[in-house]
Amino acid sequence: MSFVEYSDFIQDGDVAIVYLSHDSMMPVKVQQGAQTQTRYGVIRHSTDLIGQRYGSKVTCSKGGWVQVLHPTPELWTVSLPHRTQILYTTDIATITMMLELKPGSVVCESGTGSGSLSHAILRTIAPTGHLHTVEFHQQRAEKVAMEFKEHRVDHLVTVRNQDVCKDGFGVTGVADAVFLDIPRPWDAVKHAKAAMKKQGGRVCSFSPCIEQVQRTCEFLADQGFEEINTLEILLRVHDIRTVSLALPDFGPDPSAQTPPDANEEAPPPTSAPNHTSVTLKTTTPPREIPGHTGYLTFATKPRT
Amino acid sequence: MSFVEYSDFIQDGDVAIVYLSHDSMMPVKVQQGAQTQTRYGVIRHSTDLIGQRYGSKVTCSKGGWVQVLHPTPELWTVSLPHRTQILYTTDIATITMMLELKPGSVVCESGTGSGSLSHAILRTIAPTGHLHTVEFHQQRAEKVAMEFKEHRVDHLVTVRNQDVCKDGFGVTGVADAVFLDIPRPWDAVKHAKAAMKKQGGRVCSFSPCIEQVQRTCEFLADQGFEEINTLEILLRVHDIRTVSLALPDFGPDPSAQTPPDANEEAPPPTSAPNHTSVTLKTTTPPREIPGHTGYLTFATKPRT
Amino acid sequence: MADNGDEDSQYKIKEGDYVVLKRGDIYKAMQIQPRKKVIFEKQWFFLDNAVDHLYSTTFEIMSGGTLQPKKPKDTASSNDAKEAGTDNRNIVDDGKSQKLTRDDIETFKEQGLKDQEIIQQLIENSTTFRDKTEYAQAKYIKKKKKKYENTVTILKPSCRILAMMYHGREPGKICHLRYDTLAQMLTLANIHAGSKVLVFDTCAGLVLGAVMERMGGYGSVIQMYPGGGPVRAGVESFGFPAHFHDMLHEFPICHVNPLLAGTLDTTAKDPNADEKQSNKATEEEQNQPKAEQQGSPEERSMETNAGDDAGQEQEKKEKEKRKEAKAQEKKVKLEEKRKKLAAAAALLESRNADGLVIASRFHPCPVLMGLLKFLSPSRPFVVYSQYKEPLIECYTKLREHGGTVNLRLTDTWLRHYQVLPNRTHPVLLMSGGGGYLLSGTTVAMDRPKPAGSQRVEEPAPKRLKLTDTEG
Amino acid sequence: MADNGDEDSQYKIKEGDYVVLKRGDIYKAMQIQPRKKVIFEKQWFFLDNAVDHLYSTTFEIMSGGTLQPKKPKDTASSNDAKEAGTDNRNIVDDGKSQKLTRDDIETFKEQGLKDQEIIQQLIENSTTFRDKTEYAQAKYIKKKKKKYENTVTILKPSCRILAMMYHGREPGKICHLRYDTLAQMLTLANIHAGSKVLVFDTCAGLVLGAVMERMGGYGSVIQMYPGGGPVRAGVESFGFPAHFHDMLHEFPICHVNPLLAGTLDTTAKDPNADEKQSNKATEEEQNQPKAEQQGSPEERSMETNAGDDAGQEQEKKEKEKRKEAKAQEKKVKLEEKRKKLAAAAALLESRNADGLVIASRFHPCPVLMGLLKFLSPSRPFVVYSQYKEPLIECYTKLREHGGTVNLRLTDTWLRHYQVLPNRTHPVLLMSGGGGYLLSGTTVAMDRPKPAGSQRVEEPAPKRLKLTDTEG
Repeated sequence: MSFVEYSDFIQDGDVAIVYLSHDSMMPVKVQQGAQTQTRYGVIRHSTDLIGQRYGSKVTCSKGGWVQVLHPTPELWTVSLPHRTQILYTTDIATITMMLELKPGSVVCESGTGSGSLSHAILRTIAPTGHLHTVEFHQQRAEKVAMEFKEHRVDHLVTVRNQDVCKDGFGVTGVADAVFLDIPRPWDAVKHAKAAMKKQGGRVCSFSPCIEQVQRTCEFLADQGFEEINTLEILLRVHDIRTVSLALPDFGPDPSAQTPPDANEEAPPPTSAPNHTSVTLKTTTPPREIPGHTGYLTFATKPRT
Repeated sequence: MSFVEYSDFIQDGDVAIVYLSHDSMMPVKVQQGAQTQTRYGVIRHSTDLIGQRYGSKVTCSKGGWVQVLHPTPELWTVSLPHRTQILYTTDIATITMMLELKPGSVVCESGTGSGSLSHAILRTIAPTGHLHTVEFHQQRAEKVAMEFKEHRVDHLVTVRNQDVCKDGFGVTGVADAVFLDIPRPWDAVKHAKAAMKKQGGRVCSFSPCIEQVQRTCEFLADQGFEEINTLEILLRVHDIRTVSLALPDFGPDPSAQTPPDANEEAPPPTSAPNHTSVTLKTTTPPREIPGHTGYLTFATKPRT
Repeated sequence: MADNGDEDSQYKIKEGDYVVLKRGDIYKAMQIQPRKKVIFEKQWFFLDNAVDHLYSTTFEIMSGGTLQPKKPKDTASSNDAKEAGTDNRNIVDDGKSQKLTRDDIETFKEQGLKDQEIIQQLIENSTTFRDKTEYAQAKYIKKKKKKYENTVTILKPSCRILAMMYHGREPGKICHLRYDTLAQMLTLANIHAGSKVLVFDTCAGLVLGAVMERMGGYGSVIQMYPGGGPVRAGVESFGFPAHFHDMLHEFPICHVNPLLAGTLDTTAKDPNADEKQSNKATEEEQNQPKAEQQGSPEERSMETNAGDDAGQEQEKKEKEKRKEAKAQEKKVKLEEKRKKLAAAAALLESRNADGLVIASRFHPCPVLMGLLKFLSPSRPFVVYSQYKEPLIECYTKLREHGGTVNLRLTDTWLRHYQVLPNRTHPVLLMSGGGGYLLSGTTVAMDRPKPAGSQRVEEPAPKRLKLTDTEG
Repeated sequence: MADNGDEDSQYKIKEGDYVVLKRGDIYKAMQIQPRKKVIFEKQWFFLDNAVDHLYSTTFEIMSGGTLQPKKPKDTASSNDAKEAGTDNRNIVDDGKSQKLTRDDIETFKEQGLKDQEIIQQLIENSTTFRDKTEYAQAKYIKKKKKKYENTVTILKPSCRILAMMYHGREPGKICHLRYDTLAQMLTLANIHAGSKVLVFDTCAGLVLGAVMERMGGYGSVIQMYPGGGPVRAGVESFGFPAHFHDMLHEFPICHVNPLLAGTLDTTAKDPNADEKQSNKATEEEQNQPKAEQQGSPEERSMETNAGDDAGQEQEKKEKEKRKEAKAQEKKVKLEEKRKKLAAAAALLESRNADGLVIASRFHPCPVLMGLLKFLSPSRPFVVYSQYKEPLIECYTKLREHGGTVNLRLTDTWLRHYQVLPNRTHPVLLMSGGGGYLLSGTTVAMDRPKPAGSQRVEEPAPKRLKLTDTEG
């Protein structure tokens, strides 16, 4: 197991994702002799996990069962222990494409936060790229560095615990792409430019408030960035439902029921088909959905 | 005919809406002896319109036909001669409800513009309400006043040609609701407050840019307005389509086709049902849709 | 309202009034009844003290559940977040950031501390508050406020407020009809004073009430209702003046076909038919929750009182008496009902209604096709459905059938904004969907032709290309 | 790219390169070919002069269609609108506001005035420009710019650029797959270097190219293609280095069932089967547009040259010769094709692919059910459809069939913003829809049971309540 390479079987030391339902997954560090408690009962790592195939069904002690999945950045994003607001897959996917990330890309990121985006970047730039990620908060920087190790991607990433607005990314002229998710991104625009290759590259800033966007765009333009483009993307989930709709009863319809030669009284029970209903497949949106995560501002650094 | 009262038959002097298709309608002033040119041919008012029922099909000179509809504020909005950017029905509907307009309401509006919203307001506040509408641009004020007359709603409206930011609405303490669609709405907030009843009321400002919204909200709060709430509403049209999807051909499927005792060669023509397709009803969005009209900011004026 | 009347009586809360309680974004409709215990947002209180105060007054809930008008607040509360850290990188998540315990807070409450004061205490005792971003601070305050606030504002009901209330509290009761979708319906159907409008509403009567508000007592509204009796709870909450109810008619849809066929007897000359009908009516009444039984507030509060007074003992004696009285009452009511039916039938028979509004849990297609017949040509109609598919079916059926133009299947996307200095952004949660609308305009049908030939004539060749886009 | 290499050769435009032309939001993919006339945005020119310049250079189109690198512009052009009126109330719409005539402008152009200069002329000669709101000014400039600009930027292709290009120019060719939806697909399918991915793509090969870019030449991609041959135009436009094509395999889906049944013969021992196959292959080639025939740029440009040189006269003589050569060539090609088929079959047979991506004009349900069999357990898949309904069917089928979890039917809402001082607002037009995705993860199926018994076991009772929400 690694976050950048699939394995078929679960091994001691792996991180596996226990799938309970689409909105309930938990990451588990697989350890010989360890146990994990779920709402369906206990999972014994030695017998239930190690040596099993990823994707297997595991029957828990209470008789319920779960699936054990190979970790991916996306499963990690929905199951990771939150230490900050995190970026979710919809924004991450957009960022990845719009920053033109691919194997070999060198990327700078700040802040690292809970590492939700970092994992997705690492997946995309492996095996030959590198991520330089800067996190101001020491505890978080240490925690995420440990996770990179556990997820076997530490060879692809350098974590720096410093203030990006003051100290920059710690590298110069190497990055193909820079990502900013900090309260005052404009203060890091110069550092972003310095970190990037002289031949150019792409930058993205994520900010919840429009004032941050306005200021960042100004600074980007001042620093000679081009193709500055702000966008917003929202995910819509469609829950699939079978619904039943009642049919109205308009009462006996003489025009429909009596052929011209049938003059006797029509039998009342059949004439009014009392409130039957029809069934159909449809989708409904969740009652409430995320209405905003943040604005994504992209720009191109030209050759300098 | 009037924009606030239905009639059954078309009369001389009416304004009727000629319906060509859902995205092509034209308002016509019905006049004894007049003619109107459409892409389906000429309509002769005396014979084709006057005395006909609203909703009738009229055959034009070229043999094509159109429907002649009774005017409503909504049909007017999609067919009126543009003199400015206008408000469309989706925003208008929201404004009407959120301003709590109803028969008897007294409303102030600026700018009048092309009168798209004005007609919807008049429809809702008739027969006992009144609209005070202020338009800076003299030509436009005159034009719209004439239209109100032609549409037989002039008894419900007073048009003023003045600068609302300098001169206000020309009335004090009478309005239940105020609507602002001007470049610097914050300059009119005091006037809006002055125009409103001391017991309170509702105000709405429509602005395309967020900076206008920010400034207006500040001024509204400073002037003691409450429940300040900004929202955005977008219409999505679903075009109904019948589409055909091809079925893939995975080649002869031995498991599906050969019962255990059928050992002869399976006849090839039937085994691969060459690319048939299925048909289904669905909806598609238009390729491009309005992504923004403006932000609507609502607030309540408390008792003062 | 056109007058600039200064007398405030219409702005004062009166006993028997239908009002709406409000705290933050939470609304609840209510009638002002003496000594009636009200539960709102997990707090109980009495509304008696609110009487004679002005609408839109905010009250504090005092001990014993009495209300006391709140002093006008000094400044906007949106500036609660002060001294915000620029980001939250210094916060250590050790679970110890709040020094106050649950018990401390309970003690504050017992000491009678006001909500604002408790929140202030919480802020002052939070070691991390000042390090949080404004963003996080605002969230924190909101959460705490919700927990410890104890004020309530009493509002005069309106379509806007009730539509938002239903959507927020009980969307299931109104088929998830969002307030802005309701707004579209009223506009698309050109609802206005003086017209004759058909309404088919199983959304608690909210749509019916909204239509009535927009008609201001002028014109007529015919509520077409399915078996089980007309639903009116939502209409009551509007607290309309009595004369509004004069324009309201009702007609059971099970009589639609007989009416159209000319076989509906509303003269009560056939005792059998009448009996059957009356039985049905009684059943319906019995099947309904109390709140939906009566039209006017006066009647209802009387009944409630009667029920409260009745003891448990004298029952048997008076049972006989009441039975007789009831039979008589029933007779009167039936006659009333018959008259009402006859009146509604007369309105429908001319088949010249000016608008049709449908919002129900029924399949909209048969409902629409059944009721469209009652409209004049060149009149708008609008159908709501929580789901898109049934409206596709309506569209297809209408295109086949002819007699309508300007068909559009739409929904709306609605998002609210937080507008604060340097913290402006869309609200983080939004409604997932407000339901779908099919709207259109009736036109004169071609002269009745032998069945089958009609469809052929419908789209003229040169317009064929528009068939699908037309909508 | 991990190296900080300073040599610019990889950033230079070379003959034979696949490039993208850009002006404003308009993109067009192109190959650099000598003396080839290119038409872009109604202007024609030659790309020869661009060779050896750096990618991302903006060129001016000079008379005679030659390109000349543009001087770096002094400042951002977003400040064009100066001295804006606060609103447009003073504007009189008399149709006379522009003093320049069409002829004037043509004269300017003949005089060789640059686009910017012409626009400046237009602005200066507009009596109303200064009275317009900034809003209206921006619109005016944009309109004029579009009309008179004559620059073009040459970009190195990338998934981002090509996806935006196809969506803007030819959405029909890619089933209206919007670029952000493609971005979701690549992420949801966990596309990365070193994995084995199945792609079913009738979107001009754009999706296939996007997958290949993300795999960076590591691992294998098997293009499953329907009758008619694999579509590759989109892949070519990426201009991948030659070794990328080593990881690309193709397999006709009409061989899927035989492969699964173990009846597919890839050893060519059956001459009949081989013949049939080869005929099919030839047909396919002939049915394809030229651009889609060949994999590598070198081959292709050679062919093009050959075609150009051939005269009209010597044809007959050489016909025979060529026929023979062709027959030989055909044989070689067939053998190649057979080998490729065998290689792809071998990759598929192990049924352990790491990902599946479907985006096509076919009904996604049978495609998905047919190809899902080739995945290992615990691997992601994603299906695109322009319409929602077919994906509902997929979902239902998958739930019946078992073997997948984490199913989600989604789409995305995308809006761009104009961010300018005091003029910030969402862009006035947005895409109506980007299509729908169904994504999920495979899991191990329960051991094969006698047909029919399988379904019963699927959802354990305690999880039944999740059945519908699960997704």
